[in-house]
Order: sequence, then C-alpha cells, then structure tokens
Amino acid sequence: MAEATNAIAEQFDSSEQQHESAWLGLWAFLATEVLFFGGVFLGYIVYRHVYYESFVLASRTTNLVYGTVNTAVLLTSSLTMALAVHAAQVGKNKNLVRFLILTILLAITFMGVKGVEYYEHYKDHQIPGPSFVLKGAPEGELFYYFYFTMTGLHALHVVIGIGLLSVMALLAARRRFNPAYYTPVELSGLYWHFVDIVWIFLYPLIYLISRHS
Amino acid sequence: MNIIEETHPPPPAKLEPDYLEAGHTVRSWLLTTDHKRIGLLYLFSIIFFFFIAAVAAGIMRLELLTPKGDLVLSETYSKLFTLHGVIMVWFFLIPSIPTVLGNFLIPMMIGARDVAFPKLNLLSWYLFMAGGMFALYAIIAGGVDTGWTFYTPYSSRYSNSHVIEMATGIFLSGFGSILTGLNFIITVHKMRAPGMTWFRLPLFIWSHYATSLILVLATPVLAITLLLMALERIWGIGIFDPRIGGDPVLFQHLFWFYSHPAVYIMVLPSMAVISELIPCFSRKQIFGYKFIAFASLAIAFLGFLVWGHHMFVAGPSVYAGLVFSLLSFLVAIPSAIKVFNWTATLHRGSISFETPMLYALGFIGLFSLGGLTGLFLAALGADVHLTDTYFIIAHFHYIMVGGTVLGFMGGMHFWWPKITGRMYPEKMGQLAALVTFIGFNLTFFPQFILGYLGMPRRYHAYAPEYQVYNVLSTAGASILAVGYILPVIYFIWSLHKGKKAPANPWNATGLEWQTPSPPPVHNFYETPLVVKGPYDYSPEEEERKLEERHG
Amino acid sequence: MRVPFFLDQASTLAPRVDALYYGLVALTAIMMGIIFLPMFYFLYKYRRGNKADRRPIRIPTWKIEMTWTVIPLFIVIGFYCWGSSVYFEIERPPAKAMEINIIGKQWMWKLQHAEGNREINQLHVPVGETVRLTLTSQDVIHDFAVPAFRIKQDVLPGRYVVEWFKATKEGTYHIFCNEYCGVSHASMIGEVIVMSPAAYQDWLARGQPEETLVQSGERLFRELGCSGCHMGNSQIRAPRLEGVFGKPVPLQGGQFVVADEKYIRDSILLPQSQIVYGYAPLMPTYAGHVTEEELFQLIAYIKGLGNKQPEYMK
Amino acid sequence: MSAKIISPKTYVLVWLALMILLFLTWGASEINFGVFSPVIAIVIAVIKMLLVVLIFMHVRYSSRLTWVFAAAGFLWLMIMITLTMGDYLTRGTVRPQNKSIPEWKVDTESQSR
Ligand code: HEA
Ligand code: HEA
Ligand code: HEC
Ligand code: CUA
Ligand SMILES: [Cu+2]
Repeated sequence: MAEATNAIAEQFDSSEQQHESAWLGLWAFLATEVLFFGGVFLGYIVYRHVYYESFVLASRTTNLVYGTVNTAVLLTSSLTMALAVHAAQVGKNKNLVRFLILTILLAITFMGVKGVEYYEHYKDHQIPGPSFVLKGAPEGELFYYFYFTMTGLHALHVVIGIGLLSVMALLAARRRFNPAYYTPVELSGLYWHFVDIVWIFLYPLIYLISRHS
Repeated sequence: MNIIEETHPPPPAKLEPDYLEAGHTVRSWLLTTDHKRIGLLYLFSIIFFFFIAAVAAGIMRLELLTPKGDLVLSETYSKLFTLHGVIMVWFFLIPSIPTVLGNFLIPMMIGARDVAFPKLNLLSWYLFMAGGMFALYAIIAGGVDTGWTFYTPYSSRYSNSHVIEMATGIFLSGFGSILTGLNFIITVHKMRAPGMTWFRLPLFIWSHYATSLILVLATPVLAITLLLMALERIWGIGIFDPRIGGDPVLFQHLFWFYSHPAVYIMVLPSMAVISELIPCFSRKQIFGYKFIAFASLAIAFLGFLVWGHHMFVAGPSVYAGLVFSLLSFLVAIPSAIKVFNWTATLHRGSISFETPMLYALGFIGLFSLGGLTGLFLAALGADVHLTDTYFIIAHFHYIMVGGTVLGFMGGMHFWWPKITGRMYPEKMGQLAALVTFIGFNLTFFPQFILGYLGMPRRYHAYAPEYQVYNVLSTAGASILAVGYILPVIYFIWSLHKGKKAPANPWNATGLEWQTPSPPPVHNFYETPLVVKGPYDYSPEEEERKLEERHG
Repeated sequence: MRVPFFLDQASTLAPRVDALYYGLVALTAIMMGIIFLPMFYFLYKYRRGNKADRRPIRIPTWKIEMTWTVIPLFIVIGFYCWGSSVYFEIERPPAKAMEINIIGKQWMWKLQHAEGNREINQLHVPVGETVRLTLTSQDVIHDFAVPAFRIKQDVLPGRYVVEWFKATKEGTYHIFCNEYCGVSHASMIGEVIVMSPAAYQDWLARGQPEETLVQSGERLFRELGCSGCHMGNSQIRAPRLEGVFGKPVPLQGGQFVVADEKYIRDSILLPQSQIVYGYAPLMPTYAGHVTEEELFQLIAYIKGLGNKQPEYMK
Repeated sequence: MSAKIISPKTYVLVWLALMILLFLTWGASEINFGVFSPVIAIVIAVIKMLLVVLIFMHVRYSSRLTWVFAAAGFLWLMIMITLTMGDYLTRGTVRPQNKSIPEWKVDTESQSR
C-alpha cells in the first residue's frame, strides 16, 4: 500500500500526507478484518448460547496449557514487534532486524504449539467427522468445527504475518528504512498486533469461559 | 440547451496530454493507475456483465409469457435467475456508480490528482475481474441454481451446481469492493484540495463516503459467510447444517447483515448523482445541503440495523421481528428527507429538461414508489403475505432499476462530455429516457399486483390466472430493452461523430468542470483553491442571461 | 381469460391483512401526491424561460426540514404499530384447534390429520374451524403459503414451526412453496379444499385410514422399544411420559423447560442434550431410526397420554 | 515523520501488565465464579486488547480520526452481535394463546433452538 521508497508518490503533496493516508488505510483494513472474524465469533456465541451444555463440556476438553502458553508467546511477540518499530523510529537498524527475527521466531513457536495441539486433537478423535467422539456432548462436533475454523483462520493470519515480517526483515537488512521512512514496518506491526488481539479473544472464548460455569 | 453553444475562455495552454491521449497501448490501459482510466476499465466490464444478466432476464421474461414452463427447463430457469441476480447485484449494480463515476469523479471533485492509493485501485479492478471470471466460469461450466441469496442447507448440501466457483467469484470481487471503499474513505479524508472543507464537498462525495463506509464494514461479513458456506460444501464443516444442530437461520442473519446494507451501496451512489443533477438543471442552490449530507450517513448507519426484515417468516423470534420492523420504518425517514429536499430544490429554479434531468426526475418518481412499497414489506402483517412473491421483485426492481440504473444513466449522460470530450445527441437521449421510463413501468408495475395476488417468485410455471400481468410485464421488458440499447448505440456513435464538448457544457459549478474535457492526466493544471461551497447557482441570473440572448 | 384484481379473502386473517395492505396503498398514493403534484407544478411554473418569481424564499430552512422529518416519523410509527398488531395475530395460534401435521420435502407436501388420514399436496379442512398446522422439513427450507388465507411460514429442517387459520369460505385455494428449494420448487404446489363440516366428516370417513395418528404412535412406541423403558415396571429407571406434554420439566442443572413438540422431538433424537432431573442419561438416540412422519406420530401419542400428573410433579 | 516515540520501558511495562493479566485470567478460570466466570474472562480480554491497541499500536498518541477508525470495527461487531443475539435470546418466548401451558419461568436456554 505504501510505496517502498523514500520518494513521495505523485498523488501526494507531502510525506506527512502520505504517511497519514497509509496509516489510516491500514486501520480501515483492520476494521474489515474485525468484521471478517466477527462473523465466526458471532456464530460461536450464538451456538454457545443455544447448546450451552455441549459447548461447556466440549470446551473443557481443550488443552488449557497449550492455549495459555500460546497466549504468552503471542503477547511477547507483540512486545518484540513494538520494540522493532521503536528501533526503526530511532534508526537502530541492527536492532530492527533482530527484533523482527525474534518476532518471526515467536510466531513460528506459536504455530508449532498449535500443530502439536492439533495433533493431539487428532489422536483424541476430536476432529469432527465420522470418527468424532465426545461423550455426553451431542453438539460437541459443532464446537470443534468452530474451534478449527476459528483457530485455522487465525493461523492463516499468523502465516501471512510471518511472510510480511520476513519481507520487512529482509528490507531492513538491506537498510531500506530510516527514521524518516519506516511506514511499512509500522504497518506490518499494526497487522501483527491485530493478529495478537484476535487471539486475545479466542483464548478466553475457547479455553476459559467454560472451565467453571 | 443553448448553454452548450456558449463560448468559454480558451483552456490554458496544454501542459500535459489529456488522459485519453496519454497512451494508446493495451498495456497503458491494463497497467494504468490513473483513476480515470480505471473508471473506464470498470465501465466496460460492468456493461459487459450487465448485458449477460440482461439477456438472462430477457429469457426469463419470455419463459413467463405462458403459465406452463415450456421455453426452458425448470433447472435452466433456476440457473437463469441466479445468474441474473448474482451478476446484476455483484458485478453490475454494486460496482456501477462507485467504480465508474466515483472513481472518475471523486478525486476531481475534491481537487486531487488521484485517489490515495492508485495501485490499490488497479488491484481492485483486477480482483473484480478475477471474481467475474470465476462467475463466468461457474456459468459456462453449468450454472448455479441457488438464487442470489445462497440459502443453506440448499446451497451447502443439496445443490448440484457450481456453487463454490460462484462463491469464490463473489468473494474476490468483494475484496475488490472493500479496497475501493477503503480507497475512497482515505481519499476523502486526506486528499482534499486546499479550502475544500467538509461542508464544501459536493453531495456526490458525501454519498460516496457513506457508501464506502458500508463497503468497508459490511463486505467482510459476506466474505466470511460465503467462506463458511463453501467450507460446509467442501469439507462438511457443518456450521449451518441442521443435522448436527446447525441453524440455517444463522446463515440468513450473516448473509443479510451484509446484503441489506448492500442495497444501500446500490442506491446511495445513485442519490449522489441525483444530488448533482437536480441543482445543475434547475440552476439552484440545493435545498437543505446539510440535511441531505447527514441523511446519507444516517442511511448508511441505520441500514446496518435492519437486516432482519428479510427474515420475518424465516423463523427468528417474534420480538426480533418487531425490532427489525421498527428500525426498517425508521430508515425510510432519511430517504424521505432526501426526496423532499430534491423536490424543494425545484421550487423557484430555472428548470430545463436535458436528458440527465429527465433521468433524475424519473429516479425520484420510481425510487419513491419503490421505497414506499418497501414500507409494505417493513410492516410485519403485510410482509407475511407479500414476502417471496412478485411484490418483492417489483419493490426492488423499482429501486434498483428505476432508481439506481436510471441514476447511473443520468450520471453517464451528464458526465459523458467530461469523460470522452464529446456530446451525445440530445434528442436521442431524451427519447431513450422516455422509452426507458415507460418500458420500466410496464414491466414492473404489474408485478406489484401479481405479488398481492400471491404469485411466488422463482417460479418458472405459474397458475393461469396470473398470465395477463405476466404478458404485460414481458411486453414492458421488450420496450425497456430498447431503452437500454439506444444509449449504447448513440454513445458509441458520439465517440467519433459527437460534437466536441467544451470544458463545462452544463455551466455546472463542480471542480471537475473547471478543467478541460477530457481532463489532463493529473486532472488539473494547478491544484485548485476552493473558496466557496458547491452548487453556487442562481436561477435569476440564468433567466437574465436567457433574456439577454433573446433580446 | 380471467384478470383478477382482488384476491379471495378466505380466512379470518385475510380482512385484517387486507385492511393493512390497503392502508399502505392509501399512504403510498397520498405520499406520491404530496410529492409529485407540487413537483409537476414546479416543473411547469419554473421551467426555463417562463416568467415567475425566482427570488429566494425567506423561511428558515430548519423549520421546513423538521416538518418533513417529524410528520413522516409519526406516520411510519403508526403503521409500524398497525403492522405489528396484525403480525401478532398471525403468529399466535389460538387455544383450541384442529391439528394437522405437515412435512415438506423436495418437492411435495405430506400431510396427516389427527384421524390418521394422509394427503399429499392437498389439504382438506372444514369451514369455520380453527386449524393449527405443525410443520417441519425433511431436507431444505421450504415455505408453506396459502395466499387466500394470507398465511406464510418458512418450514425449517430440524425444527417445528406452526401456522394457523380459520377458513371462512368454502372453495379451493392455492398452496405454494414460497421459499426456493431446488429445481422443482415451482411444482411444490397444492391446494386447500375448504368444505362444509358435514362434507369434511364424509371425506374423513371415506379415507378409511388404518389407524389414527395416536394409534400409529402407540404402535411405534412399542415397536421401537420405548415402552420397554418408559412403561410399567422396567429395569431401567426412565420417566413416565403420562401427562408430560405441555408441562414444565425440571432438567439437570436446575432449569425448567416446557415439554412442547420440539422438546419431545429433541428427547428422541438428541436425548443427551436435555436430561430430566434425577435420571441417568441412558436413553439411546433414535436419530436415523425414525422418520419425520414417525416423529409426528410419536409426539401425537405422547401428547395423548392422558393428563395424569407426571411423576415428578407429585 | 511525526509519530511519537515511546520509550522501550513503556513497552516492557505494558508487556508485564499483559502477562499479569494473562496469569489472572488463567487463575480466575480455575475458580468457579458462577455466571461471572465468563464475564471476568471477557473483561480481562478487553483490558488486554485496550493495552495493545492504545500503546503497542500507538492509538493513544494518534489523531482523533485514528481513534474513530479503530473503534468502528468493534462498534459494528457489537451491532451485529447484539441484534442477532436479540433474536436467539427471545426465541420461543411468545406464549401461544394456548392456556394449557402454565405460567412458568420459561427456560430460554433450551427453548431457543
Ligand atoms: C437498492 C436497493 C434497495 C433499497 C434502497 C431498498 C430500500 C428499502 N427496502 Fe428493500 N429490498 C431490496 C432492495 C432495496 N430495498 C431487495 C433486493 C430485496 C429483496 C432481496 C431478496 O429477497 O432477493 C428487498 C427486500 C425488502 C424487504 C424484505 C421483504 C421480504 O423478503 O419479505 C423489506 C422489508 O422490510 C424491504 C424494505 C425496504 C425499506 C423499508 C426500504 C427503505 O430504505 C425505503 C426508503 C424510501 C422511501 C420510504 C421512499 C422515499 C420517501 C418518500 C417518498 C417520502 C414519504 C415517506 C414516508 C411517509 C416514510 N426491502
Ligand atoms: C441489480 C439489478 C437488477 C437489474 C438491473 C434487473 C433487471 C431486470 N430484471 Fe431482475 N432481478 C434482480 C436484479 C436486477 N434485475 C435480482 C437481485 C433478482 C432476484 C434473483 C433471485 O431470485 O435470486 C431479480 C429477479 C428478477 C425476476 C424474478 C425471477 C423469479 O423470481 O422468478 C424477474 C422476472 O421478471 C426479473 C426481471 C428483470 C427485467 C425484465 C430486468 C430489466 O431491467 C432488464 C432489461 C433487459 C432486457 C429485457 C434484456 C435485453 C434484451 C434482450 C436480451 C432481447 C430479448 C428480450 C425480450 C424480447 C424481452 N428479475
Ligand atoms: C434404554 C431406555 C430408554 C428407551 C428405549 C427410551 N427411553 Fe426415553 N428416556 C429414558 C431415560 C432414562 C430418560 C430420562 C433421561 C433423559 O432425559 O434423557 C428418558 C426420557 C425421555 C423423554 C423426556 C421425558 C420427560 O419426562 O421429559 C421422552 C419424551 C422420551 N424419553 C421418549 C422416548 C421415546 C419416544 C422412546 C422410543 C422411540 C424412548 N423414549 C425410548 C430411557 C429410554
Ligand atoms: Cu419447497 Cu420451494
Ligand atoms: Cu433489506
């Protein structure tokens, strides 16, 4: 969205205007993302209300430890991302690259844990379909459909984020950014924080709210 | 009409070529980031899609001449109305005014060189076309038979047609829509020329801003809905599957959360056009500028709260029905404000009847009738009888064809000189407007009666007592077809044979008229400085000039 | 050729709906008049070149704006109330009614009367009697509409919906499926035949069903083994079903739920979802073993099981 | 560029706060607060989100317009959830005119299907 050079694109009058436009543009994009995820969240809330018992039961079969660890990992990656943007702002290019790589590593950790978790669901016959078993929760299948759809969509965003941050790291390594121009890093950062926020809500919805209620 | 001959000060020496001259290669069109060229790319695309869908409508109307299903198979008919609905809605009407006129005019009207993100703008067009190709593929491969609403579980489990391809097409073009909306919002916020304050913006901009809000906030919900539906079809992810407890009504909630606001995506830009035409052709400051501006935003906002009115008999709770009904009635108020203000603008104006004005007046009439019949449907007790009958068909064609398509045609005539640098033949234009108006009413008015009499929609064969009205409707459609084809012919004709257009043939006040026709690549030779509001017209002045001319 | 302009009013609801409809027609006519008579006058009087006073008027804009904001607001709220009151009448089935069960499937309507008579795409009813339809779908969403009665309701799979009417005029009227349900949607039509009560009794008798709805239900109750648990002194402790229908049932977890058709249906298909207080979740699911039609029969049987107090009410 | 520069210390503090909140919400989920369990979890999630949006994403230091853009998505999501749940929460609560069903606290939870 933002031009990958220092120059001001011809439709703009100042770099100020260009930066503000890109910044607001990304926020508008995040608003659409909120509603995109919102559709599934809504479905989850509706069904949790309608099939309360089943959802509570099924939700207790998720692995709280993995969920919590992953939340911590993502929250930390948000910190490293923020620090990366800070490094860009003050022109510490080495730090920028380091923090970007750290963020990517954390994201990969997240995906790894998610993978293990998925594998365990598979072993426990919790993949919806003919082999699905969940005693006592007739709509447990529905819960797991949501579980996989929501975490799957989120994981897709994490993967996109990893790609985006890798490009940023590469560009940073080539010294493309300086304190006067780091919009792409900043915007990737916004996107990454957004992915974190989605998880901040997925975590209680999937793992927590039904533990004791 | 004499205005056209009026002499103008010669345009400043050409500093850069006009946007049409800037390049003649295919490449210069396909890789352009010029909002004006992208507008034209969209124009050709949507006209193409419109004719596909219109042919489908033509065949449908022929089938409905007789009560028996004798022209096409029921299966084919289902595919025809799905094709017609999907293409008309997502590949013609939603993109029509925003992406053609909006793209072309928004930067010019606010005095900018381009939109905020020109490359994104081009990407939107490619997404739109990619979506269109998927849709075409779905049609050629055998069609889709779900109706444009894709209700589950029919679409997700039972239909044996190319639902996924079609959904992919809509999904992609939806992303195009989102990016266009995003682009417009940022453009309006950040790219205004010096002195162009919010209340000096033409109402065209206000309406498009409201439209963009809907595009950005509603379209993602359609994306996720279609995605979930497709996932259910591919992998049996049964979120709407009643067999494992899924609720098909939830699909409808999600679908209409997008699709009701979407109907305002279709009509707001048309209102945008009308708000430009009426003041120009009555040479009068628009009445109630701020009210119309805020009415646009109010429609956009309230439009998000009423989706449940499509589901009154679908089985949601009775109380939800009551709430949605009330909100649906309320959304009529801002529309009413607009209609009243347009009418009031005519008062003490100096009115002339060029083609764009005829279309604008047609719009007001047909939109009002379409909107008022919307109230029938918002009234719960009446909706139970009228829903899913031809009354609905008539209601929305009155607004979408009678309203938006007429608005689009009006806008095309109005800005044709600016876009192409040529005038269209005025008499022909007036004739086409008249034919369209007559044909339209003959096509769709009988459908109100059919609906009240109970004829269900999406029927290719019907009870014999409905025949007379259907014959009328088909007859009307043939006249309407003439009304559509005429402009296409004379527009093409005018490209070579039309009179050269001056910079400001209508003596209009918008910034887009203060630069040559067709405009230079960067719209203005120098960034304009705005010192007054839009619509700085004076009817008295106009009359005085006229008198002088006639001595 | 017949060119109808009015639609038969064949139920008690019809005049109510029509009054609302014509009220709206009048509103439309009046509003169109209010807008277009002045507009035509303006178009004529202020056409370019015509002599007229074109000086700007001096009334405060906001007063005018308020007028045409507030007055329509009151009008629409009025119509909202009217429309909603009619809707309430349509949505609330009256106390005592003749019951008919209807199953929609691609692409036909299967109907069964309480007396056991079955019909396909036809519905015979006596004039002047309140009739309550309970509907469900076997596959996709359908919609059962009788325009002459002004009733219409989507018929959803996995769920019961109700419609009611009281026919006021003998005759034959259309039944339409109004929700698109696949390629033969247009042939999912039928007719309601409204007969005099005597003729209706005649018709019932001629049908000679083998068993009534309740009898079919009773037979199924035995055949499917329900009675093994729910009757007499069985090994397994299961709640007695006498008189449960229409009563609140205490559930595990402390809530109550009224035992309506949907509840019985769920108890049979998804017994695990709502466990009766004090019982073990032993009941097997019958999903896949009973058809929609059989479900209706079982429900009718359980409904008919006397009005004795159920156990847990004692 | 004009964006305000925030010291890394602030970021680390926010991160610490986030971790504490995570710990809290996890702990709270192990205790039974009845109906308040979900409420607590969601409230903590909202606080976490606000921390991320306001500090990490710099909204606190940005223009009014950014605030509006950031809030819009959530506001619209709330509209969608509220009105849809309005349907599901009130389903099956219109009592038929049939008087044989006694006045009783109707359990919407299981009625709402
Ligand atoms: C551009 C498209 C468009 C627009 C703008 C509208 C506008 C409105 N629509 Fe329409 N509608 C559709 C397109 C549109 N609709 C489509 C496509 C469907 C069917 C979808 C499908 O099922 O396939 C549909 C279906 C539909 C239904 C569902 C029917 C059903 O399926 O049962 C309802 C119900 O409330 C409804 C109501 C309204 C209302 C109240 C307005 C209001 O916004 C209208 C406001 C306008 C006016 C009121 C007129 C102007 C005002 C005056 C002349 C002043 C006088 C006014 C007063 C006294 C208030 N519409
Ligand atoms: C969005 C814009 C839009 C537009 C512009 C139109 C334009 C037209 N529509 Fe469409 N229509 C919809 C949107 C639109 N429609 C939607 C969303 C549906 C619902 C679909 C669904 O149920 O899923 C629908 C459904 C619909 C139906 C109901 C189908 C059914 O439920 O069974 C009918 C029936 O008459 C119809 C007719 C027409 C006609 C005659 C035109 C005319 O304006 C078109 C004029 C063009 C021509 C007439 C064709 C050109 C000429 C020829 C090809 C020559 C041959 C023709 C003749 C001799 C007649 N439309
Ligand atoms: C294996 C024993 C068993 C069989 C066979 C059985 N049930 Fe049940 N049923 C139970 C038990 C135990 C309960 C109470 C626990 C529960 O709610 O699931 C019950 C509950 C019910 C209820 C809810 C009763 C109430 O008081 O609310 C209904 C209705 C019902 N069964 C109907 C049937 C029907 C109809 C059949 C046959 C098609 C059937 N049952 C077969 C054991 C059985
Ligand atoms: Cu069944 Cu349409
Ligand atoms: Cu709507």
